[in-house]
Amino acid sequence: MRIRFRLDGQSVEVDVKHTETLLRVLKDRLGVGSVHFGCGEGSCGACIVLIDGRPRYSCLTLAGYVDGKEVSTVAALARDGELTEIQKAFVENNAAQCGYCTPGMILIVRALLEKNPSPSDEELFDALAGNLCRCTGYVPIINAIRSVIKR
Amino acid sequence: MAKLRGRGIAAICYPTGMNLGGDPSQTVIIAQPDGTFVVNVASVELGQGLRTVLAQIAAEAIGASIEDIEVRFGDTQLAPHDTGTFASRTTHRMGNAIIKAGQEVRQILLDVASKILEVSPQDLEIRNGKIWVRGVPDKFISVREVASQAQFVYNIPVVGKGHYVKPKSIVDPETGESDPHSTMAHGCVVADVEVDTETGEVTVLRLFTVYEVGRAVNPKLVEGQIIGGAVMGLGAALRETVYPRYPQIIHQTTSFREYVLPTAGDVPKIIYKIVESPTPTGPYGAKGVGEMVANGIAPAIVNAVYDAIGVQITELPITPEKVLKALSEKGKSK
Amino acid sequence: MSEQFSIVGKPIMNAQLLGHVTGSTQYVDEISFPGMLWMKAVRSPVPRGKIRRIDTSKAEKLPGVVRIITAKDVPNNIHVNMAAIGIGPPDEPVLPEDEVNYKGEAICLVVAKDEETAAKAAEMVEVEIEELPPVLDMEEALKPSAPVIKKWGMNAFIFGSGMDGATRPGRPGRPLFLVKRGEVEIALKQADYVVEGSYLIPPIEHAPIEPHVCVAKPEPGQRLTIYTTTQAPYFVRDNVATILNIPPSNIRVVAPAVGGGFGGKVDPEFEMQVAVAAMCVGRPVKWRWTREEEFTISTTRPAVKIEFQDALSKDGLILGRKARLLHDSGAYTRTSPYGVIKATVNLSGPYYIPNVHYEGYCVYTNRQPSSAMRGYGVFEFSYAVELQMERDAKKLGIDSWEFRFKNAYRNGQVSATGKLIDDAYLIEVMKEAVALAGVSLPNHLLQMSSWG
Amino acid sequence: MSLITSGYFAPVSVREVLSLKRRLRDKALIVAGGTAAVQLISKMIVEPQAIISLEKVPLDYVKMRANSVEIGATTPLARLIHRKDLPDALKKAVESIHGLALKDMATVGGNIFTPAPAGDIATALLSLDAVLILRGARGTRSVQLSKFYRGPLQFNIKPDEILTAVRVNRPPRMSAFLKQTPWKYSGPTIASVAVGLDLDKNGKTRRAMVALGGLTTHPYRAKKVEKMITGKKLSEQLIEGAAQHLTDGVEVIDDALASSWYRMRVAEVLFKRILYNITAGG
Repeated sequence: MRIRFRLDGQSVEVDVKHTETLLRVLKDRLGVGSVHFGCGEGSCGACIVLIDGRPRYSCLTLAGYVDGKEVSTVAALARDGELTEIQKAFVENNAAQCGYCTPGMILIVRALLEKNPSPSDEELFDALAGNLCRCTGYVPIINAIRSVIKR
Repeated sequence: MAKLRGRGIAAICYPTGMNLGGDPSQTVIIAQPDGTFVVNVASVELGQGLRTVLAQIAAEAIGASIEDIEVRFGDTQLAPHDTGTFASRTTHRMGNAIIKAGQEVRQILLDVASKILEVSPQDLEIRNGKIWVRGVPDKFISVREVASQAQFVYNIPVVGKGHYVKPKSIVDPETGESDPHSTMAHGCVVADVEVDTETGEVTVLRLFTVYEVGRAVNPKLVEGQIIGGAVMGLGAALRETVYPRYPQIIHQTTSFREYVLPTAGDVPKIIYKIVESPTPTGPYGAKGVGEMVANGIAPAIVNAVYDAIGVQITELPITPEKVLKALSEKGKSK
Repeated sequence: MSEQFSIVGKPIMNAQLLGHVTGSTQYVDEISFPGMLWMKAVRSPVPRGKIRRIDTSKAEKLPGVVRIITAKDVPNNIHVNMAAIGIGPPDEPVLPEDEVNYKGEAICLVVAKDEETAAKAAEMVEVEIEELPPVLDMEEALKPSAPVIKKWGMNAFIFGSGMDGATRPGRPGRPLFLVKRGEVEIALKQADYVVEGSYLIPPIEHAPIEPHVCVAKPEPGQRLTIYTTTQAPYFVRDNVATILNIPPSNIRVVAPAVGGGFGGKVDPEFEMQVAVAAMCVGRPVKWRWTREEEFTISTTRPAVKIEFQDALSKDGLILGRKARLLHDSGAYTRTSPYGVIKATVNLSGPYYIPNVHYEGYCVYTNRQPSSAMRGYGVFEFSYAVELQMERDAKKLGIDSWEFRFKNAYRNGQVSATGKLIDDAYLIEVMKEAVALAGVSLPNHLLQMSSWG
Repeated sequence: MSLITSGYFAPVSVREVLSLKRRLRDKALIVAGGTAAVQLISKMIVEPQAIISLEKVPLDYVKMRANSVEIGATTPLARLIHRKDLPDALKKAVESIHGLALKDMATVGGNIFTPAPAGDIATALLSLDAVLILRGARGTRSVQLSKFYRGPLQFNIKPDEILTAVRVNRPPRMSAFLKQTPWKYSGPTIASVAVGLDLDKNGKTRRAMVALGGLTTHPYRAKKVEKMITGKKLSEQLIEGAAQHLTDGVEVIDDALASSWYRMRVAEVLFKRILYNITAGG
């Protein structure tokens, strides 16, 4: 089947199988570099994208689902080379090491803050519970997010 | 419901580099036409920040500005032999190799600058991307300019090579007599825990950690290792194993739903301090830090649970189940 | 602290961060080539058995399947990962010939046009295996009654014969690594207390968020480029060259940014299979491990059991220590002899113990091979030593800090392996920890130093 | 009507779903949020010829009435956060499931079908004596959730029916939910307990629903325990005694997360904590 959607603001048309996941289509067919395979079962969050602004595990989303929708990745956040506040905060707080989880982390934070600009710790931890990081110990990530919340 | 609190400590040492040595690292630093430098290493950037740390060491050794250093890594075609990125060896072994290569480059730059400035190389100083006649710091020529002119004007290649190996120590098979490591780093962890005696759950309240790293080449990256290592240690202490019924293979874990890692909200307060005791064997005194930081956490937590409940659990991880069983054994023996 | 330096000691920003936050850092999984094929393994369902039959005919007929690779396709099948540092003998097949030795061991490889087809075909390969009783428990494995899974006739590595990469060749060797200093039996006899302890660390998974991914691309003239998630490109190069029987310089290994390693990407544990497949089909081949393969196939931290017998004096000194360390290597050697030596030479921890007798055993069992993980050998001995220290202190009725301060090694002392200790700094570090955690210690401890 | 029997279908009404179901029968896999269903596909457990995605079916709603709550089957859990008007057990169960993306994707209806360690919502709904609204070709029927589970992955639903909503009629005056996970914010349910209670004016239990999750493939009601505490005052002796029978006649899961022994122990603790909290007036 042929699906049409917008990927980071640009129109995309691609033939997909009805059982194919969005992750496979983005990664193996469209060459989207910032969406990562980590577990394939919605545990790690490395594959998270925003679909019409809401976060979804692309490994648990069938490609057919995005037909007619808008898919955003971390690659489109920075405008004209200017990083967003969250991206800047991640850099300033050394909130990434290997970087494999970072795009998913940044998108989940963006989705959270869009809905709830000043989340409590409880809400923050709740939101982040589906994103694993094995390098940083999370503290720098939390610090980065808090620095954005304060502003 | 009873909650018991306890405190535990662990003191540790960490041998830097491959055990017994014999693990070479080699590098080549090459000036580019614009006078910037490429440092070629076969080491791998795993997220620990090697690109940054090795660039700092190269900049320091050459006297170049950090912005003018690019570390290219992870390619056997571009870089000479390196044993690998493990055993906390890269900062130490490759760092030493880079210092040697950087010093070669530095000497070339001083020689060329002496031609440009018409003074003896001994009268020159080089630091932070600038070369000047000793005592006249406001009259300088940039390292980039010198490195570039060396190639375009003076017909001199600006290439530095460096190699480092701790010669392999041969072990006496009867006594184990040997020289296993280049240097020891040290650490100490204090863990405060709370144990729920009904469910057996252990909550780590605080981790105080102190690490002696020789020299913190980049304190920000050392901090990153300390916190990341602490959380990896936390997981190992409380939850992680792929064989929950070891040595049986039944229930071997197959996913993050069975092998459950802590998430952002599951991390205790981590208070840390970095201490320096430079080693003469290390680059600018540095020892290896990446692995040590994961090692003291589990024993400190287990000792804290011992303090809280009065029973020492000896098998990792100390799951709530093991804590409950330990408590009930204790109850029986009373 | 570091004023004499211009850039060393400064908290410079991690140069990788800009790539990470914009999603532009390139990992192996981003690498692909026109005409690239995908690979999946057919894996053993049992921990130990004899392979009776492999029937690939049905799988080969599935449209999209290009080739199925078996042991006979590997030019030099039996290897040992750490040959570069002198460890031997070769004991691990790239693909098993007649027996499997752990659950999940790759029996053959399916190369197909895409990942899904390869996976489907792998399920269609029929493998008949005669199951044999597995060896799983280290203590059992060392008993004479245990089934033997190693060609040299016992389930332990032979140290001291030169094949451990640590000793000179020519001796007969023995199935344990030995560290001996002083007279431990006398110390145990003269001790006021003898305290025993036994500690176990089960296998732990590195679990970097990036799984193993490798692309091997044949180049003209028997050359090969391998893009892979490795921590040691030259290990990969040497091992692939060995099993393909081609010069190492024909192989280029590229490790772009790697998504976490923690030791789990030190062993060339899957590049050899991808390389063989790519050479066989003459096209680029990609293998991406599933998270399940990460847990069940990739190396783990070894299970390690450490037993101590400490000889203590009533004034709080450790007079001697007898120790026995068992290291679960899994089915194959990999880096284990190295890990055993690293742990065994350090069983005193950061303490001074004049009389020691340490034995380290590298034991083989029918589970996935273990290997390095963050603090290989050191994580394990640190755990056991620090639990034993606590047990000793409790027995003596001495404060935990005091016991550690008293026994901490000092500069000028000699280690268990006869090395002069010249960079001791534990006491100073413990003082810092005491201050940080707000502990008040008696003056006689605070006055101690690593130089006295 | 189309005769195509393979592909990705995103019907826009329940009627359309039913007609697709009739046509495709077992060739089709129904996908709501995708968190469970898509894994079945990518792990090659099922290989459906067709997907019926419920993404466009208007079953994403919460209807509060005087004495009932109805929640559409495809309502994502995120919709239920911060709703103060939901019964406590349900509210707490929703709060106990962490992860922003997961809560945006996972649906109330999907949770009913998903085996342990998922199923916290179902556990809470059991303690509220919820009913399921099933629609089929021959009309609508309702089934008590407690009678919906017939065995592991076997449900009281006909091939031509779909679950359209869950409804709680007459929610109990008091309800509570507690669960244990490997980490505070992370990991699947090791054991969960939900209790719904109505007390009479003398403090005696008039109606009791005790549900346990994570112990078996699907959550269940501990009928014996309910009987023991109904019509009586919740004394310490009664609570302690009843807690011994939570897993009577049940084979409790023993897996990588926990042994069956531990699951039973912790279920007991959670049950007692809930009841002691209620008797303490909490």
